[in-house]
Amino acid sequence: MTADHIPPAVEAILLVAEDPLPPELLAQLVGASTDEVVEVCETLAREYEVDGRGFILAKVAGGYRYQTATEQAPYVERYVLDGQSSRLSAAALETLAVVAYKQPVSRNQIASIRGVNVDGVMRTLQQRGYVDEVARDPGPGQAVLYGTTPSFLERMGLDSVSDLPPLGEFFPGSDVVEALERGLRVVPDDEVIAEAGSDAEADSDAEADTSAEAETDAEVDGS
Amino acid sequence: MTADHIPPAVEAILLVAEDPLPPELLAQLVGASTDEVVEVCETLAREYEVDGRGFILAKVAGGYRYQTATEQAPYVERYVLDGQSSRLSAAALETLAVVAYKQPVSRNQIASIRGVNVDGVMRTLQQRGYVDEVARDPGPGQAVLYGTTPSFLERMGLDSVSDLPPLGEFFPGSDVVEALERGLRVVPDDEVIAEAGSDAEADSDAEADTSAEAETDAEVDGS
Amino acid sequence: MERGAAPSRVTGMPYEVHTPVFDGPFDMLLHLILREQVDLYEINLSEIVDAYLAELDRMDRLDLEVATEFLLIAATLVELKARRLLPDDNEVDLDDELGLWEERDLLLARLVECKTFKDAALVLRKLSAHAARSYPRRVGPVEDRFIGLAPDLLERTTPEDLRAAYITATAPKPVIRVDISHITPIKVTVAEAVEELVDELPRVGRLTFRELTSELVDRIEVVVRFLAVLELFKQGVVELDQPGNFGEIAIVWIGDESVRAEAITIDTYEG
Repeated sequence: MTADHIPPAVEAILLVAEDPLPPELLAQLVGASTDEVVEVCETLAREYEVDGRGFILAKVAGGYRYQTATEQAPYVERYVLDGQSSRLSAAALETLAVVAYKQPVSRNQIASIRGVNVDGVMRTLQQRGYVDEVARDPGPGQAVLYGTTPSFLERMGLDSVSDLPPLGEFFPGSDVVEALERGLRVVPDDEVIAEAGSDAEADSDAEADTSAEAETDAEVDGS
Repeated sequence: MTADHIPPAVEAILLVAEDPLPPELLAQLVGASTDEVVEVCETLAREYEVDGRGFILAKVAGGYRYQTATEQAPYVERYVLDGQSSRLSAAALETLAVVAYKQPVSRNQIASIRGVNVDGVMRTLQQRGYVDEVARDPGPGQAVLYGTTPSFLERMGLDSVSDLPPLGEFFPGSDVVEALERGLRVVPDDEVIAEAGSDAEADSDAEADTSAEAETDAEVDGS
Repeated sequence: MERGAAPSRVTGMPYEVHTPVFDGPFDMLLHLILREQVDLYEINLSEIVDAYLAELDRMDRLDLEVATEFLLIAATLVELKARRLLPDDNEVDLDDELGLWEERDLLLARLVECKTFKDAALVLRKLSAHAARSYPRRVGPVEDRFIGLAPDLLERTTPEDLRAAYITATAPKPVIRVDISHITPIKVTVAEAVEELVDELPRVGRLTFRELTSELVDRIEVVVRFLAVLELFKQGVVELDQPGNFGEIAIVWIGDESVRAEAITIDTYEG
């Protein structure tokens, strides 16, 4: 049974907190067990939701904090001038995805997965506090290994990295793998060539086709 | 009769506000009359009290703001003393920075730079002994001018204000420029997104925080 | 501005008006194979090999391991392509053949892995877009009785933080974008401008840049026209004449009638 004094004490502390507060710290401050605090926070979060409050109690980066309800974003944005953090580019997001799923991971490993040099992106991500050095590779070279930070979790609205959907979900379907396989075929099979031929014909009324073909020809000639 | 959307909108805005918000401003933000907003705030305050919340909606200095309930003071003190929160809020730090670099400067000048009312934050900074009144504007109105204190310099490990890092070499980061540009753009969003593709690689500490971005995000989300 | 974006002039397929920005060679290869459904035979390899070399160039310090790997990928691609183009000949060394298959499978596996993370990144984008709509309270204690309590609030603040905060505070605040694209569609791509020019210039023969842009309201449109003109100049179908600095630029068509817009190769202009 939870003591009555705990919920309002938790509410008051969370109101003045600037970062997500881990339940362990809250428990210590209000003199309760971590389990009790977790229960209290969950009950409070539910109450706010049922009451249709404009704020929510969110669990982010391993702690609880007050946030505005997403539906109120239009109103909040009228007031907040600079609450938004700047957009993450596709390159940054892909790099973050690799770090998040593969951590701890070295820069070289990331580069080789992405097929592109990642020094610049990693520097920016580190400056923004989304990734950080977490360890050293024990092997030769002692490469720096990177992982994601609590700021990353906050940015993604996640409680922990394990809340990310499993990577397996993103494994490309057989159609994609097949297309790639076909794209990298070593031996030209007649079928592929025949197909390509008819495609080109079918497309020829589509705009801007001719030049492309001309260039392909030139290129074939040249090689 | 008050529209249903107003209470949660008011709650959300008040949650992120650093300073007490006058009902007139709230009314403007949520699209209601001042009377309606006052009524909503009073109803909310009553609800929190009846529910025995750890926070209250207080009327302070002509505006509304969330505060902790007096009975919870011992817990809040424990948290504050704990040192976990011993950091200036982003808003306070920005205000302090403006005072430091622009001194002597009036409260109105600071407010117009920051785009928000700074009374509450200035009071905090003054109470902490980081800024103080240093002069009076000789012009009409004789506004109070503020500057940083010797104790501020000491804490920052600076001999004098002239030892602050120079701003001279500052050019807006490419993400700032880009955000501005995006604010003016009329191109289809695919392109905006593709373009944003590399901004994370451009180094910039200044996060370009914009509501325009929030819009783009929403669009990305929706697509 | 756009570092590392591979040139997106891509042959073997109709050029696209909305050219995607590629984040490196894998990205480009994936795009080509998946979205265009082409095979290596049709891909202009020099683009991709160039992109790899550009990546090597970008490396702050030459990282041997990564560099070697990039070269290996490029070499595998060249080898694969060469094999596709040359008539099958019986003198192929079986070991070489097996090696190539192996390299190819490796490359395939890596493309699949790359694609996996690309899709995972989309989820991150969604998550962060959603999270961005919920603003955290970061106000701290506001009551007078708590303000004095906390230990030194500047303890963890450096002069550099202060400078950064000043810059943030004084940075121009972007205005909320009003999307009016549905009212006044503005052509902003260089490719479209080239198309218009190729359509119009042969008829007119000679035109000043001022005349060309006189109806344009948007500065970006003027810039786009200018880039299009430069493009045509590079292709040798127009001559430019400017009597002096800031003088009127005259554009003279010197191409023949058979020149078609699609044949003009457009480099990508970013930003």
